[in-house]
Amino acid sequence: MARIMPLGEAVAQCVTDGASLAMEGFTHLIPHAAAHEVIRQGRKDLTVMRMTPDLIYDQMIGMGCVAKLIFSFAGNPGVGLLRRLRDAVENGWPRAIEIEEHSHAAMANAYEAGAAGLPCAIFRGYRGAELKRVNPNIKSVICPFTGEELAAVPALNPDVAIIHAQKADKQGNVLIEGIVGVQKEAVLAAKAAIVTVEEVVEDLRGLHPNLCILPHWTVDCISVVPGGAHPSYTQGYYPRDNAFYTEWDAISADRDGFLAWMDEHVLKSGPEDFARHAGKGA
Amino acid sequence: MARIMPLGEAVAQCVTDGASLAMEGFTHLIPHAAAHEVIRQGRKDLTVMRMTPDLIYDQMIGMGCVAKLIFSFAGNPGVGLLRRLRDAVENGWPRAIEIEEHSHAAMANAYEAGAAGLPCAIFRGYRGAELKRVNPNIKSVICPFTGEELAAVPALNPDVAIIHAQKADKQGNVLIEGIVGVQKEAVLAAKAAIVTVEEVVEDLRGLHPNLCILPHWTVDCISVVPGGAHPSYTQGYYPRDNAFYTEWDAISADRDGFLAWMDEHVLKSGPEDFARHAGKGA
Amino acid sequence: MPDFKPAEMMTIAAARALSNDDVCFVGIGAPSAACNLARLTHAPDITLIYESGTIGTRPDVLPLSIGDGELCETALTTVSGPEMFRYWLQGGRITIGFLAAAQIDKYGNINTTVVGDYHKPKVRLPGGGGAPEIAISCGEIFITARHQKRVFVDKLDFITSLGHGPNGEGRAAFGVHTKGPTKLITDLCVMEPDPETLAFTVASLHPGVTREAVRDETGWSVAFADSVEETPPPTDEELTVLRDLQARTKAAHAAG
Amino acid sequence: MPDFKPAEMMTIAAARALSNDDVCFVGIGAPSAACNLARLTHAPDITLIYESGTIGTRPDVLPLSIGDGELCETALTTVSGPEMFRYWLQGGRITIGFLAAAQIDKYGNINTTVVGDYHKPKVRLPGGGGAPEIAISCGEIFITARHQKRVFVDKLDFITSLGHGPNGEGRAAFGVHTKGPTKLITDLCVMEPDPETLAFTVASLHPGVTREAVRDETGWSVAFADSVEETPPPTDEELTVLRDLQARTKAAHAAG
Repeated sequence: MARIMPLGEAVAQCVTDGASLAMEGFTHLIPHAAAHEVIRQGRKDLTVMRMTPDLIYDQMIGMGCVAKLIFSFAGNPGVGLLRRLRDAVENGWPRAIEIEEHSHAAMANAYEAGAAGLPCAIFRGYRGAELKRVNPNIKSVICPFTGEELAAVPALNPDVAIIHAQKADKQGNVLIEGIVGVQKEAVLAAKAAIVTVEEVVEDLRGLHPNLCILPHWTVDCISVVPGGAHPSYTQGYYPRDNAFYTEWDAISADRDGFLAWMDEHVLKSGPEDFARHAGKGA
Repeated sequence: MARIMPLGEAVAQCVTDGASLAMEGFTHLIPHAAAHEVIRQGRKDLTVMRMTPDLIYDQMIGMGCVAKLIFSFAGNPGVGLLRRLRDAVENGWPRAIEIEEHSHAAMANAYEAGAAGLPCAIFRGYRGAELKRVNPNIKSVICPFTGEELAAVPALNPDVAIIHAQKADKQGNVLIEGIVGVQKEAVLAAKAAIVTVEEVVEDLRGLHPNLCILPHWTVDCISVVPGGAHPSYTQGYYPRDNAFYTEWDAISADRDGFLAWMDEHVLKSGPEDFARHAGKGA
Repeated sequence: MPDFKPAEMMTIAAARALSNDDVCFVGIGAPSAACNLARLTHAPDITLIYESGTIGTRPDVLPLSIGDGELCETALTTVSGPEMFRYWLQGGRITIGFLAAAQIDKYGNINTTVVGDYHKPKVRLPGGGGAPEIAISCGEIFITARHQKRVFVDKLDFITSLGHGPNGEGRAAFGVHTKGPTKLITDLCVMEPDPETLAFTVASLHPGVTREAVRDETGWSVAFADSVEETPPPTDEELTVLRDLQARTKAAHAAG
Repeated sequence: MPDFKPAEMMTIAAARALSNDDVCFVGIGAPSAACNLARLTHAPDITLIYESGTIGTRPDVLPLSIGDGELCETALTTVSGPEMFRYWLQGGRITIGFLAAAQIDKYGNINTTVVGDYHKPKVRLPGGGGAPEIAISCGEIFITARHQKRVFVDKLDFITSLGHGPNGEGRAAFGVHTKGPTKLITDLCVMEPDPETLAFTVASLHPGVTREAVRDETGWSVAFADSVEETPPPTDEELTVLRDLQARTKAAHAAG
């Protein structure tokens, strides 16, 4: 049953050292404010999973929160590589991290299987691809009807899913619109879920019947954080801050510059600082 | 690429004797007009599949069009049994039919696998249930990670899918709203697809981004048949004719009464006769 | 005590078994009436899910079918068939699955497939629909049925969906770890599985119903709990709300 | 012949390879520019799909990321991640998959994972993303890349996605029956696989480019087709539309 509470409380309640964490968002609706809160609370030894780890996981890795990363594309979208992730993988700074690498199709199927309560997902994938040589979590099953060999990966069932969405209503139902990615699946696959939202409205009923809505009893904590996806975007509220994604390449280029930026913009800030990026509701 | 054409032409182009056919619709949007057209054109030896075969399959079976039925719940929803289906299964009238019986979960997963291009679907199903004793198309696979045994069924890939939907646009894109069932999956799983619609509008773009839309290049034929789902309903256009579902129990009670009704309301009628049931667009 | 019919007592007793926090997978017929009666009385926030894909629905009249427009119009959201069976049912999110039965045995196994031999049936019934997976995936199962000897049989012609096993061997033998049928609510009584034998045993008799009446209409040798209660009779509120609901429903379907 | 840059020639040559009936899975960067250029010139009805879930999108400016709001706002429909990879990609509905490459070998196998050893990489690249399954599920694959020796290598450090096999053994050896890479479009030339060896072979040289220039920037011993054509130079329309698109894009992203 969803309870509406401040973000600091939600993260303190759900995220513990050593937890596995999915903070999803495919370019759109990336939960930046929540990631900053996890960093501020000093969580350690996290297993973080995401199809497209970008700036927030680069930040969490650079701040030493992460023990293991499960992912399928680790880049700064449209800009280049993730420098803090590279530093961790190539040089073990600030700590070595374990990586488990998949394709997008594998991750999307694995979240889907997690949401569907299955132990694994099967799909036609990885043929002729070398990842299966280095990732023991890529196996296969044989179709009992055709004999075709299909790839199999374990379901993803994080301890906690954290997503950002447009709206919740007073009962705690959540609406996600636009590029919805795997957020619904991540929440349904997780043991606990936190959703940051731009705003709380009276009631989500009566909108179009087929929208992507998470009922209140699938979510644990809802926190109102206007602008909480910045520099990512929230469709209907504010656009992607493409300039910041380009800037991040310079900010993260060296360790000292990175730490100074994090100190000022994360450690000494709070969720309320995202409000200046918030836009108007649709 | 979708072409807009009269229903008679669409059925003549796509449905041949011996074809496998999915006419889907879960209570909502059942393609009655199209089923009547298939009967009028005298198609034989069809394999018909549907989660909830109700009146239209009862009619097709009673008229001798059907050689095999793949299904998971064969009833007149809220009323009782299907008398023409019973007569075929219990007495072989007007011909014996083969049945392949599943659960809803199995059929929904099998359409999903068909749409996804997979040879089979896996799910946690049929445990302690006797259908797997009588249906050789229920097998199992072992999860390579946990050792759990999961049920497996072959994907459903009909030769032709026929559905009814609210709207198409001039390019041939199709919008389905409300209880969407497995219609999208049936169309994507099929080799060819016919969609009857209440109306054609200028353009479906600019509605909500996450609606259930079939792009024009996934559909072959679109036929405008207002009222074409009656006595089922079309959300936003006209309600379910519950009284007719109750009447059907009497109409179908004996062979002569059934044949007389079919002669008058199907063989001597046409798609245009559904127009009197049509309602107003939303 | 107000005047009431056995079918009303059955629906009311079933409604009482539901709570405000339940997420309920609703079959059509008596289960639908019970679930909506609960929602309109003591459990206003209960979540009702119909297998047509409608989640959190609040119909003003009872649907005739599992997919009436009313279910979609009043739902929080409506999802596709594959999603319903994968994410919501198989995902283990449903606390109570509410089933009806054409035939039921003392272990709560259900037949809705055939009377007679599967390949040469005397009566071809509609089939399992969602039931085989509802029976194994929901936290627990409530079953409601008219108490009649042809329904309450000693041996099923066909096991459509699992209860506590054809020989009461328990569900774990089939790799199933949900509770299964915990209540069987009829127009004569409420039954619950005996903790030892797993056989349905009478827990309470509806007002005015005798043990003899239950024995007469039960195809197995029925047991009674050590202390059989009397089911509390319907309250005025329960009866009024149920009858209003059924009157609205009748009017709406006749008009259709 | 209008004045143009090699990168412009590459994008224009890639755009020309697309037709009005294609359903194209678009990677970010040069593929996105080529696909949208085709849409804005000779293929107005081409269907563009981005892996963020946007189907039939018609952006006015090029997206910086694979999931910019513009893609969703102008799409016919936007679907979830699992649906995109299951129904649309794996479902075999895409005619052309358009990929970029960090490293490519002569058989069109691609590396976007690591430079050096996987477990001790010299450079940790972003990884495969959608590419491993785009490479096997689309009807055919077009690849576009700057023609540089460090990109066009003799042996990949890691095979992220399958071309015609690491030893040119063909895709059937891996259970893959789609065509795979049929065109490699660079800023120097257009290459196509030799029907016998399956090795990428120069089919046409862009205006002013010599065989020597191609040899210098190719890490394998490059072959030339029997009759190497000259790539037709950009038309005024192609250049104007591309430059307008890029100017709009630059202005939009700076403003963002």
